[in-house]
Amino acid sequence: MNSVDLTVKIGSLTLTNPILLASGTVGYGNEIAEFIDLNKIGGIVTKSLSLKPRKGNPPQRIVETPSGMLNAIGLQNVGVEEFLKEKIPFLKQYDVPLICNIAASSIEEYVECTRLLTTEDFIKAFEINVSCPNVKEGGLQFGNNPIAVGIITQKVKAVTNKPVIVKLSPNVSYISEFAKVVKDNGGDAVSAINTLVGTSFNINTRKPKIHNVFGGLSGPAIKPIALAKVLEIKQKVDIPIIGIGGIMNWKDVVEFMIVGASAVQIGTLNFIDPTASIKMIPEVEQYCLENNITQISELTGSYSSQK
Amino acid sequence: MNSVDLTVKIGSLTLTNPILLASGTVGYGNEIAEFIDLNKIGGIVTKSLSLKPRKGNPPQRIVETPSGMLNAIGLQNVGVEEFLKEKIPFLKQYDVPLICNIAASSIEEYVECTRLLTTEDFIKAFEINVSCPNVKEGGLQFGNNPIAVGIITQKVKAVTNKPVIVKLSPNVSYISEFAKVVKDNGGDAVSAINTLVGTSFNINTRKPKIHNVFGGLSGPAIKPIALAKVLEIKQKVDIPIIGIGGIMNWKDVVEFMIVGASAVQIGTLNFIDPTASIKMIPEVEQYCLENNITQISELTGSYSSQK
Amino acid sequence: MFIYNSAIEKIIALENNIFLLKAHCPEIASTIQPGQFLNIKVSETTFPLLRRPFSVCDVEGDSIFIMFNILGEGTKLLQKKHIGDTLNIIGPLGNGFSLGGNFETAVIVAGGLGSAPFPYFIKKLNMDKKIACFVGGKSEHDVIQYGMRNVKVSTDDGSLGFKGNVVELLQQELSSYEYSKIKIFGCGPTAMLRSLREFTIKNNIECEVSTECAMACGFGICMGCPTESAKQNDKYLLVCKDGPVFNVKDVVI
Amino acid sequence: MFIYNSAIEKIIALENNIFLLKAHCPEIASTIQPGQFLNIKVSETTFPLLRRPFSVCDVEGDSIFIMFNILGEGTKLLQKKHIGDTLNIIGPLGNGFSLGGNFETAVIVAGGLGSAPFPYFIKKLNMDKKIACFVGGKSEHDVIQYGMRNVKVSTDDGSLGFKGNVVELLQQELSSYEYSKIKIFGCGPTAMLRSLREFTIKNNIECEVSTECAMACGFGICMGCPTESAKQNDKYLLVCKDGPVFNVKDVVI
Ligand SMILES: Cc1cc2nc3c(=O)[nH]c(=O)nc-3n(C[C@H](O)[C@H](O)[C@H](O)COP(=O)(O)OP(=O)(O)OC[C@H]3O[C@@H](n4cnc5c(N)ncnc54)[C@H](O)[C@@H]3O)c2cc1C
Ligand SMILES: Cc1cc2nc3c(=O)[nH]c(=O)nc-3n(C[C@H](O)[C@H](O)[C@H](O)COP(=O)(O)OP(=O)(O)OC[C@H]3O[C@@H](n4cnc5c(N)ncnc54)[C@H](O)[C@@H]3O)c2cc1C
Ligand SMILES: Cc1cc2nc3c(=O)[nH]c(=O)nc-3n(C[C@H](O)[C@H](O)[C@H](O)COP(=O)(O)O)c2cc1C
Ligand SMILES: Cc1cc2nc3c(=O)[nH]c(=O)nc-3n(C[C@H](O)[C@H](O)[C@H](O)COP(=O)(O)O)c2cc1C
Ligand code: FES
Ligand code: FES
Repeated sequence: MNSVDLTVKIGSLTLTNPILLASGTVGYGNEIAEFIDLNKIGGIVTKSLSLKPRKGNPPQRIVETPSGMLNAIGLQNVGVEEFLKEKIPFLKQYDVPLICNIAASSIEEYVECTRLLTTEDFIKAFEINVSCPNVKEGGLQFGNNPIAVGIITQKVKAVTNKPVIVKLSPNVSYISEFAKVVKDNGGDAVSAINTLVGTSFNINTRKPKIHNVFGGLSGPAIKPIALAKVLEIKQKVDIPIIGIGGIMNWKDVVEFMIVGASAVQIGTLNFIDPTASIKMIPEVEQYCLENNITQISELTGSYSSQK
Repeated sequence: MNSVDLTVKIGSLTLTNPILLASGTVGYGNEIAEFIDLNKIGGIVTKSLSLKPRKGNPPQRIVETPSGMLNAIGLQNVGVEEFLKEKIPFLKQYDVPLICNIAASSIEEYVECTRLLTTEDFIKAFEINVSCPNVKEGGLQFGNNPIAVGIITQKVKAVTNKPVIVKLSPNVSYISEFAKVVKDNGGDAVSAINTLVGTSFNINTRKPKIHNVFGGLSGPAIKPIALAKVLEIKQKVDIPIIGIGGIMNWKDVVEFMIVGASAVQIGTLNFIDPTASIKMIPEVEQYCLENNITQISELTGSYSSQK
Repeated sequence: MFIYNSAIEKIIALENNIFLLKAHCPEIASTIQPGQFLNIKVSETTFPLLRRPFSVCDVEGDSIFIMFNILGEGTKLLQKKHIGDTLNIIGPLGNGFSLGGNFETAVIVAGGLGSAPFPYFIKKLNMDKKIACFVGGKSEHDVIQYGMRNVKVSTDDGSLGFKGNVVELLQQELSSYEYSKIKIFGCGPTAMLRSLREFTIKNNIECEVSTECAMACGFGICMGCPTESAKQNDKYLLVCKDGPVFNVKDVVI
Repeated sequence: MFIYNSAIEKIIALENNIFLLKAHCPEIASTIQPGQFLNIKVSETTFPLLRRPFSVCDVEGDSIFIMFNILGEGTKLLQKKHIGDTLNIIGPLGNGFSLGGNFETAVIVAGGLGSAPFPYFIKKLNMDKKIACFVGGKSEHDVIQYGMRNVKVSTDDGSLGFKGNVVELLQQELSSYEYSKIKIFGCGPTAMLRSLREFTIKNNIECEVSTECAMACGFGICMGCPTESAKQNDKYLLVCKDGPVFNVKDVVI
């Protein structure tokens, strides 16, 4: 029987397979490790880290919607220092690429976080979250401002040799404009997409169901939008894309790769079936076998324009 | 027993109740009239009309997604002339406010359509569709360009005394910016939202499932996003809003009104249950009774900011 | 057109993972014509969101039958239903097959699930007509003869009957008929309908086909189901309203 | 923690629209503790998308029981299941009630569906403990005494037992106990837990409560279920991992 080479490259980062666990949907790996063998997954992206610990938003933080969910966690995290001291040792037991996701409220904080984290060899790349819809500081929303995204990319790149992936917001007119800015400023890849801004109200109390009023929509409901954003980037900018949004099974993984993703991240699905990510790997491999794909990257952007 | 006054006003347009049928989801009224009494509905918005008939996109035009659907009809319509000659006579049998939705590929065409239609007394208002994601002419996408939206609003207003409602695209960074432009240029109201850009691919053929590649996402999947867009407009711009997106029942109608809608439109639901729109009217009335609301407009924007 | 909740009376498993579902819907049962279809909501939730179209397969008193196989989520849910569960059904929809006309023999050509509309068609066909059925499938397991009469079978792999596709079988067998005295009624995969169209137009044989297409509403309000017209180049026909049964000469397949 | 498809063995309708569901899950049954919970996928589709958390109500051999009422879409689907249908279940989750300790009497305080975790708690409580149950509801129909022992009842409308809320009843009845020899175990609506907390802290009575909160994952990865800590002001506790059972002194309710 033939075999398929599942390894993918995102800049200088090599992953044994294209299936990663998305930021904010696996904490720091401890709990999900009770369900799956972390050695087998393509990579883990940490919950967004900030320089200092963050308490996050008061409850209620989540609400279910048709085939989706809204969250406004508010970037609750232990901060860079405790992460390095308390959280990384657990992850070091595994042979799995660790990508640190960083969220910050100033350009300086992005740089400082990266500088502190890059010295840790176990961290293989950074994902810069410029797109969290649930935290706004001083009215700034970096993710909607191409100039800010450019500066952040450039300054973060300047303090690390590791690949820098910028996680883009879908809440913009043209996401490819942002992907272009990332590329032009030396970014190695983009992740698309973060959650879409949404809300939900209780009609009896007339209060928002989520304390933060607005939350981020994720899950299968957003998959068609996420695919369109990945395709838009693929058609306009030559940069590796990590596809994210509503992936529920191996078919969705393949669909994201066909429209342009080099790798994908599994988010909300981890809450519903924490074992699903691992199970997809042989299924994607089987698809490749059946379709005469020997190196999985052949799938990336392999859509047919013929009608 | 008390009764509730369900009439709402959108500029100079008075509707007997806030529940309208959305453009593109009831054709020109003929077929749905077999299921419901059109006299009872708050208003009907026609399929988008253009100056000349349009054939629309080749099949496949629709695809189902989790709790949603993508469409790329491509504005198939009979054109203004045939509409006036062949379609309006049927609608004139009913005592129902008719809103003509206009889609065009140039500013002049918007103006010309309005000029031709405004002489027909039975037409009570115009909804200007600047936001169809499925038709781009010469690369122009009016809905993403505030300047174009301003000019269209102003020029259409100049040729009609009837209320002009501009239907906004959700595929932009800040929808409230567009609502402001509409207001500043004399528009009477905005409709929010049109569909979100999405896509879907067949993983075996690697071809897009929809011939047009990109389609517009509608249905309950998008409701949280639509609510957030309505709330964003309500918080920033003082203009009547017609709420649209994923409404499936009377509770959704109330939710849209709470976040700021003066009226709502029912779209995709007409395909699933063509009788649903009518059934909601007494249910919304019952909610008002139970909540001591005597005039339904009290609901509009009545959300509580208290946490 | 009616819309209502209809109680499931029976779900019968035929061979080869084909199912017959019987539902109680008097208004539809008493008005529906062979070749017309129903648009069915298979769940009460938003998943799947859209209705699923099914041809009427048969009518018995106040009840209708549909025939289906498990293809995706919708039909999977349908098969798992229990007696007494309700389905929300809209129907009758579209235009059915012609039951009368100047022909002596109705020649039925069905590929795979394309057999679905014919049991009822055969039941309702004018008494003076003769019937010949040609039923094809990829292999033995895909040949559905339920409710058919005077059947000849083809399979692509030769596992049953004639080896080849059903239109090839038809061409071979049809030599024994006078072309002007027959009318062909076809339903099946697009490729089959396409070659059926070519063959019948070339030989000037009357032919009606039932076509399929992704649908949202099923009754003409979404414009989601266009099919190219053979007559008017500037306008599409709608499968749900102008079809699903067309004279082959009116459409491009 | 285990995750697997578990077959439904029984769905029992108790009075007042309360249901007991029995499912076969040996691994969970043999390890779960009273007060711990299960996170259950009630459909195989994306609607509803998220799992639904339920306390373990009882354990019998290889099977677990949950108790529920029909609240929304999820519990509606659950009630409609048939014997033999499977549910995907994750469990045991969270921390349960203390079964031992320096108390003589376990005083159970339950409001409405808050009765759910106690049948199993009562079964597993150390043999040397006495039990007193206080069960409240808005009216007669909301009082769930299933699996309870030595019960006193309250209703807000006085339709059954003491007229008033269950914490008022508790305060009245508790005078006959020595506070240092009892421990209170509470589960029910937030308002009830809040007044229970106030009362027990003021009177220095040991008390554990089971809390509820909207959840996505149920096992600590989404950070969706924070609850204010009474000790650390800069950090939330997670209901699913640090709870759902807390010592009242540790949380702000
Ligand atoms: C007029 C008409 C009559 C039909 N009669 C029958 C019948 O009698 N028996 C039968 O088994 N099937 C029939 N079909 C096809 C049937 O509607 C599809 O098999 C069914 O919708 C599949 O649903 P699913 O959820 O199981 O599959 P999925 O693949 O999960 O469906 C996904 C989507 O694709 C659409 N779709 C999938 N296959 C088709 C298809 N072949 N044609 C149109 N849309 C499709 C569905 O409507 C749905 O929106 C008919 C279709 C039409 C248009
Ligand atoms: C640890 C824990 C144990 C529980 N034990 C039981 C039990 O033994 N028996 C029982 O009947 N119920 C129990 N509940 C509550 C139960 O989870 C909800 O009643 C159920 O999720 C309602 O689902 P639904 O789809 O029917 O309602 P919907 O209102 O349609 O649910 C919509 C959403 O709100 C959430 N939700 C609704 N009510 C609650 C609530 N009270 N707490 C948390 N989330 C909620 C749901 O999870 C879902 O995401 C428990 C909850 C928790 C957190
Ligand atoms: C509960 C929750 C928390 C999240 N937290 C973060 C985060 O801290 N940083 C980040 O970049 N993305 C975060 N995300 C976004 C996800 O990483 C992902 O981009 C998004 O959920 C879409 O993917 P999905 O549909 O597969 O969930 C979060 C998502 C969820 C649902
Ligand atoms: C099949 C289909 C066709 C549509 N055609 C139009 C159109 O011609 N003009 C327009 O302004 N909006 C059109 N819309 C958008 C709807 O009017 C509505 O804004 C959108 O579907 C969101 O509402 P819903 O989720 O209730 O469907 C169309 C939507 C659908 C699903
Ligand atoms: S399916 Fe809607 S118009 Fe035909
Ligand atoms: S429910 Fe996910 S962390 Fe508690």
